[in-house]
Amino acid sequence: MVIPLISIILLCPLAAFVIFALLGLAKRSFPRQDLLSTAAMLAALVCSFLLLREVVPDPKPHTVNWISVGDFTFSMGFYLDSVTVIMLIVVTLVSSLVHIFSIGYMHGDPRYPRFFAYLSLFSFSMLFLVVSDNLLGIYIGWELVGLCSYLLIGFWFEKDSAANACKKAFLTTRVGDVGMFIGMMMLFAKFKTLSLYDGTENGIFTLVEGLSGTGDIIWLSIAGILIFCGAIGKSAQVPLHTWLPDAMEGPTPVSALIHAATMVAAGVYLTARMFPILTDTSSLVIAYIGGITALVAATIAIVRFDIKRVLAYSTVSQLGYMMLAIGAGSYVAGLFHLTTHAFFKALLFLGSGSVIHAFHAMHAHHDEDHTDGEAHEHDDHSLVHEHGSEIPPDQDMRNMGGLRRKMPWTFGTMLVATLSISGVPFLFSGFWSKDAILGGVLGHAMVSHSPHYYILFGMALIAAGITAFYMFRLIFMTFFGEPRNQEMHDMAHESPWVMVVPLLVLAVLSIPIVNPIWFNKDYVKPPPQSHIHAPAHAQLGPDTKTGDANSGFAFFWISEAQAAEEEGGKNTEKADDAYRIHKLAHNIAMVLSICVAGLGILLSWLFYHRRRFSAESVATKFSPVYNLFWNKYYFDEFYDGVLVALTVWKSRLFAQFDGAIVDGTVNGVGTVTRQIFAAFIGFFDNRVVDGIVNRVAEVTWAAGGRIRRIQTGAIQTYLFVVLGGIVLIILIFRAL
Amino acid sequence: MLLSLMIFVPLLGMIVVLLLPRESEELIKRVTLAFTLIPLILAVYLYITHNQPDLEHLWKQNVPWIATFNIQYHVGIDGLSAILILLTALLGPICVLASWRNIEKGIKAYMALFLLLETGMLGFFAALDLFLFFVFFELTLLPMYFLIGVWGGPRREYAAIKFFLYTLFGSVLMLVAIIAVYLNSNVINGIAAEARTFDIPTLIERAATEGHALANGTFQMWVFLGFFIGFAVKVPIFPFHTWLPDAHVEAPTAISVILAGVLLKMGTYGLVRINMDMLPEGMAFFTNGAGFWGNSLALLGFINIVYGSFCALAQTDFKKLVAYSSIGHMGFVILGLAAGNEVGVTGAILQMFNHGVISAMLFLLVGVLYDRAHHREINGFGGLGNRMPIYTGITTLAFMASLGLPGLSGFIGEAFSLLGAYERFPTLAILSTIGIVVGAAYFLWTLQRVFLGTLNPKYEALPEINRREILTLVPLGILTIVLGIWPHFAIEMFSESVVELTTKIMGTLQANL
Amino acid sequence: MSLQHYLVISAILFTLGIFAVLTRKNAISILMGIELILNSCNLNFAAFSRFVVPPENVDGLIIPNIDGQVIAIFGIVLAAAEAAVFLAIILAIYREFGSIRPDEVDTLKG
Amino acid sequence: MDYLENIESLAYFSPEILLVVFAAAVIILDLVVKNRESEKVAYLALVGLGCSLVAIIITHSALGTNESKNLFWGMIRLDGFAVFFKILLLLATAATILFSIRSEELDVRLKGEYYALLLAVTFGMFLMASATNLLMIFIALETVSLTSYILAGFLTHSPRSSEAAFKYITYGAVASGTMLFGLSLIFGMVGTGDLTTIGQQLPVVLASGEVTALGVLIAITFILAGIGYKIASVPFHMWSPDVYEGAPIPITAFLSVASKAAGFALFLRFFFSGFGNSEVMQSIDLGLLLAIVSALTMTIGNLAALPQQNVKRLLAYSSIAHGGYLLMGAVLLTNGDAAIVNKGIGAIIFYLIVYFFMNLGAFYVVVLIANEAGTEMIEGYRGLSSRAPLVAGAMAIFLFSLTGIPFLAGFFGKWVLFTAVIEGNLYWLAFVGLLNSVVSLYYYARIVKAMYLESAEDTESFSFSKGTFALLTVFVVPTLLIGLLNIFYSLSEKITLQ
Repeated sequence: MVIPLISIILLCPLAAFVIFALLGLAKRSFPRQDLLSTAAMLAALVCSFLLLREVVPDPKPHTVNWISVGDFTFSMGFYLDSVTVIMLIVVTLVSSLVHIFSIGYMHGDPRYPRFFAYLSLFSFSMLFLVVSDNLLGIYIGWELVGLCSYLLIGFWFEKDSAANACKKAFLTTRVGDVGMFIGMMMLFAKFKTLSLYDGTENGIFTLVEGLSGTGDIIWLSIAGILIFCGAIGKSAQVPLHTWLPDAMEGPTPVSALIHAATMVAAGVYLTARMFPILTDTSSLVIAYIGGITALVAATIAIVRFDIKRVLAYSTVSQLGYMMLAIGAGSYVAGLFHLTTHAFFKALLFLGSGSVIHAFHAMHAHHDEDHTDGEAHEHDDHSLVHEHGSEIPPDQDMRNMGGLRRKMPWTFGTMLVATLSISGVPFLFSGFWSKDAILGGVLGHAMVSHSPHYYILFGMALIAAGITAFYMFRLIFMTFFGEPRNQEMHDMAHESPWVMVVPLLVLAVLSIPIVNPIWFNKDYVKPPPQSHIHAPAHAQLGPDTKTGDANSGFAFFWISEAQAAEEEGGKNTEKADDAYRIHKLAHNIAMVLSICVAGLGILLSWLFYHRRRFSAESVATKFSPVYNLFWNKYYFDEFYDGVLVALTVWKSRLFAQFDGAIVDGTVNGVGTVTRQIFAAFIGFFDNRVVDGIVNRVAEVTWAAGGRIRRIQTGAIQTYLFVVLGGIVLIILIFRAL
Repeated sequence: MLLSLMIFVPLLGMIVVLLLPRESEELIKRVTLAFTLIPLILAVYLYITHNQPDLEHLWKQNVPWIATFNIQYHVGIDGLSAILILLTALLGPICVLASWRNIEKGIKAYMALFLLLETGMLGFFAALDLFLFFVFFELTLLPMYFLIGVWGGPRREYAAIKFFLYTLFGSVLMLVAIIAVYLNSNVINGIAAEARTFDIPTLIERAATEGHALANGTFQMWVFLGFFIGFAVKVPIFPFHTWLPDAHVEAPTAISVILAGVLLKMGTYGLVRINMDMLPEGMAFFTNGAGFWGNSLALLGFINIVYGSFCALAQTDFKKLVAYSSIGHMGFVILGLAAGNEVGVTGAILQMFNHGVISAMLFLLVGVLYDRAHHREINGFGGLGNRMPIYTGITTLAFMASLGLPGLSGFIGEAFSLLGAYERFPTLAILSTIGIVVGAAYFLWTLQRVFLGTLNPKYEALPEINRREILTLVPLGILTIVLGIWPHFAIEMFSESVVELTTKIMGTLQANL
Repeated sequence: MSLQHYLVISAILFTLGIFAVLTRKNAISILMGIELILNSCNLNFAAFSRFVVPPENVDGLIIPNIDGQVIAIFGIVLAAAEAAVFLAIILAIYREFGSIRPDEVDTLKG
Repeated sequence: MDYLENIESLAYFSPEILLVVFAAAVIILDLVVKNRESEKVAYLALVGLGCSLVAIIITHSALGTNESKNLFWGMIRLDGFAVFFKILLLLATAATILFSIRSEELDVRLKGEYYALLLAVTFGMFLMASATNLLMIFIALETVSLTSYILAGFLTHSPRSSEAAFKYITYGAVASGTMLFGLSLIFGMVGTGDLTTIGQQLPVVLASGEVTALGVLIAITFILAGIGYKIASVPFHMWSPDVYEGAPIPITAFLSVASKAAGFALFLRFFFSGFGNSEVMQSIDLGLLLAIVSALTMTIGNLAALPQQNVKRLLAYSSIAHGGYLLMGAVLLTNGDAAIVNKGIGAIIFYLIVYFFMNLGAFYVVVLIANEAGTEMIEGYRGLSSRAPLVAGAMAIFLFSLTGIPFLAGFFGKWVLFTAVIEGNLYWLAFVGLLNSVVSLYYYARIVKAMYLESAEDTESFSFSKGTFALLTVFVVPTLLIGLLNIFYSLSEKITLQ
């Protein structure tokens, strides 16, 4: 049943897109592309649920030979384990809900059918990525989702900001992808395969176990980090995170689906999948990147006013959490957070979409303005991205306020999500997953005695507090208080049911009880870890046990008894130690996280609801810090600056080049206004390569002219040459 | 027989076209189309039957030609040539269709020359006699010179003569190498033992015989260089590449398609057929990874990739951009060939085919736009996405394929070339990935400048791509997708040849180390 | 007189001829130079024939070799023919250019 | 060595005799016919050539294959080599006569003696191709030269033509005088005029010390001046551009093909028979000398052709360059290996066949354009592709063939030459030659460019007679096909010197 089900899951959305594309070629379109795509997605959803029963403990990939040349065979195939199924469900579920939401949200858009076609293509790509059993397949899906992200961010491509954002997104992620590709090359060179699991031949995970030694293997660390580079790009980790906030130029359902729930989480999924090959070093790098991202993005989010950007930075921050979890060995916690985050963040985005939709008339109006304004700057495109564009008024929280009464459903569902992401205990899924991460990191720190992980734990904890702060800031500014922009407020209205229902479903999914899969600790298990893994783990005894300990502790409050029973029953003393340490860590983490979350919410309440403190005055008081946050740590400026600096360097270089080689012909400089290397090389091409050729031609030509001049027309000259020739020949050959 | 038929049917077509009255333009076009369709049908038949050994005799022919020099008319195919013949035959009718409306003067001469060109290309890929190989190689020059020079853009004269001179320069060196091979083809241990020959399979065999003059390492190295420069100009490999952008920019659309789609492949095909297969020792010398010379071939591939990509980034002329991107993409072919292992060579050959398809698409697309707007300045467009959605869709597909988006055919060639190259030249392979990023950059940037943003009011009334144009693009688009999903369709044709070839190359390398 | 004498005279003649051909600014003088060259050759042939080639002994009859002399005769004839053609051409030149200075006849060049 | 006595020789001498007879007949006919019908004179000359051709074939078949006869006590030799060149020269003369009939620049009233002179020059060239005695060589050379001077200056009212004749005769006289001096030195060294004897005796006297290598070098260099002037090799080439430009176009064509071919025939026979001993060659390093001369000739010819605007002059330089290519084959005479020597001779012969068609064809087009457009300059060729598409196409084929673009005859000609040269291990020379053919593309393509890529102000079509196209076809078809047929290769291989 596995293959037919997976085929249906993949083919349904693909078919929806293909139908659109084929009809498009014939200059037609399917009358109800929206329903077609949604139906396809729902079919995939059903099949995903059916797949739940098909999971077997030690699955084999289902492969076919994709390319075979001589001894080499590249196989393509599906691999279905519990993680795959969960990802499938998450993707299809969120995707279905976003489809439904979009029916309302995108209503009236001139390219309405195309939007659904793109969504379908995206869903297909994402699902393909999820089920692939090998790196090449993952990479294919990986790039395809990137393409869809590109198409969807740039869906309103008439806006220059959107056009820039989509390009930026694609390029930035591609930088990471190249790293991933290099990592793949390294693995391939070593293992001669890109399959992860044992099919007809051994996969990478088995082969990697064959590597001897207990410490780090440098090349493997590098390969791991390089593969993680792909995740840095896709999951918008520092330093390649800048594209994600810009990606908010896309329609909001896209943000919910791609840039919150699924595609950006693919990086986490990939890192988790590659867990068995991660060495200590690469784990630490991953953890640090994750930790820094979590903290940096959270601080930036504090000062945003664009509702979507707040959520975007929040997403970046949460993705950082997940990476941190995996880096700290809490594989399951990372994936758990991925799932819960997918639901509540999708909910937040859809909710914000609902708010934006409430200002829809304004939105359309604004669009027109925007178009007019941009027309003048049209020729001004450059590779240097324009960013930090003005906040559209319908997304500006400073225009909102008091929407709670106008949009009760939206408010209610978003509040659930906010509570969840803030880590408000017990009732909300976010608390559990975030706590699992915090506990996992602290536990890892305590077990391995590594100061790094203590630092990381601190960063994660601070980020958790900040998260609670800015999320409640968002809620307070949007839904509470008095309307700040009465005109807009009057126009606002609750969204139609097609949009509200998905919100409700997602709100329900943010309650932990509906996530039962995660509380059966046998269902998701970390992959077996090999010898290459952390010495810290290794001290603890048999590696598999450590993994179990991790997964067991991730859900301490629910499964403690069960876990303790099992662990205690069969584990060695060392594992018991680890178990106890982890248990302790989780307790500490839980307490601390509740405290910081509470603190954050409290501060937020004081600042933005009770207005006990003025955010502005704090901002002026700590203006350097504020500026740092406001300017997003100057990442964009840095990237632009590098380009600009290179441009300057280029001009200087050209000046010299010109003087030296083309002696004073300066007209080249004027034309060479393009980008750094590109222009330099183009120049090189014309002046040096062609130049040499032309010079040869000139010399040849000049030689012709020279010879012509000897041909004076006077016969006695000719005769002189004859005699001279004779004498010369005799003189030269006399000696020989 | 069929193979000869396929090669000479276009020539026959040329004669027929020349006999038609100049005024009946429609008839000329139709006749040309018919004469290019015949090779295509034969090529499809070839594809269907290529793995049926009992039909092999249809696809070879060997008759004596110039007995004095033991030159034979020897044509035949293996997987590698078959796939390129398929490509050539496919692009033939597409180019005729693409020339349907936009060739304004002298359609008769144009079509006649085009048919001659097709004969040259098909013959080149099928030739198994070194002399014949060279004659067909050069046969493409003349029609190309006229096709660019007469029907090209404003600087066509310069472009045409530049193309001509560069290629001729390269082939001169190749000619010396060919003569050297011929003269040494009968010497074993210093004794002239058998008849001299130009027969490529025989030469390959002799070059692998211990003690044969052809098997001498130094000899192979020099001859390799001669052949290499000849082919390098055609590929083109840095620094012999500057004819390419000029030729492309000035050439009419269909000719650009042929140029990028097939003519560049002649260079790389030659590298495989002669430099790798016949001169493994020479190949080993330039790819053994030791010192400068041992890395030189891979280095050239790397330079091509990076250089071509960055140059493309600098362009504001749509067509020039595509032209430079071709240089970059051919770099992957060189890199894959330099790797010499199964993965790398498979990638390189796939890339040859796929680049042929994709660049053909790109040039056709540029042509479509040029026919409407009469300029190619990228910055002069904007917002066409709304005005021409189908065109935009197809262009996006072509761009994505070209920038190596997985799932489309461009990716596999690039990826395999790199995977293969990494095993042998890790640093260069890693550095070459810069090309992937830059490739994405210039294509996306172009996409943005041409299709995204607000519509340039000048082009409010730009008509959408028409059916004939779609018809030229669809087969290529389908190939791009199908081969992206299931490259096996192409690979199965040449995998045996690749295994044979790489076994030889790797064996030689190991023996040398 | 030995062979050397003839050769020296011939060489002097040849050199004088060449000198005249190279330096004289009159076509007629050039023609005379050419005649000198040809005559030096004739002298050479005759002298070599006389001194170098041994006479042939046919049945006791000593027949001196006259090959060189024959060539010299032919040389004289051809020189005369050449002079005739040359003078005819000089006439044509004079008609077209109004001068027989060789350096003024230089419209064809480059 | 057996010689045929004079009377016996006459039978084998019939082709030459027929030429002389018809030359006289032409003069007589010219007195009889009216000016308007002067074409009749040309046809009589053609008939004469035809008769001579028949005679050549008959004498050749009487000779038998691979046989040779020494006529007139060894003055000339009749062998396959001579027969080949005679046929080639005869055909070149026939072509020249046909060109002349159509050429409008030639003065109709004087045509009678013109054709007689053409027959006479052909006679002289026949002698050049077969002379084996120093005396005969000199006579043949002078016969050809004297008649050529007159032909070059045949346009009596054209200053250019007169100037050409003046330069030609001055240069020619000095060159042949110098050569005669060289010949006299050789005669003095061995005491005989017979080439074969010279070939046998020279190493002997050289070995005995009677003669120094320097003496031989001086003699050979002097002789080279005469022969080099005939084949226009550097540094004895300078007359040719001026003469070619000034002479009537058919005569230019004739000089560039026939005169050059005859020169090579003489060159080959002279060096093969007279110096065909490798000791002599090595004592003065003749191989290197010839190789350098060859390289310089083609390089200077090609480079000087680059800036030319006058097509005739351009083709003059190009023909210098082709002389350089041909000399590469001659260099192989100095190779010790007889097989390679024969390859060199075969290559030259093959190249001459090819060159005959492509160069004469090109000159024929020049004649046609000069008639119609009244100019020899490249500008006159603008837009020819639309004004006279067939002629333009033919010209393009000739020019690309001259460049050596594959599948055209010129390529195969070069192929044969370069193969031979490389086989003689002269890689550098082959390389220089090949680079030169790349350079040559540039100026040939300039004409093609003018014809095809540029448009004329005047777009009126030219009209040509059917005969014109027929004659053009005679040159185009071989230019397309020669290389593709084995017959010419085997022919050129069979023709050897003994």
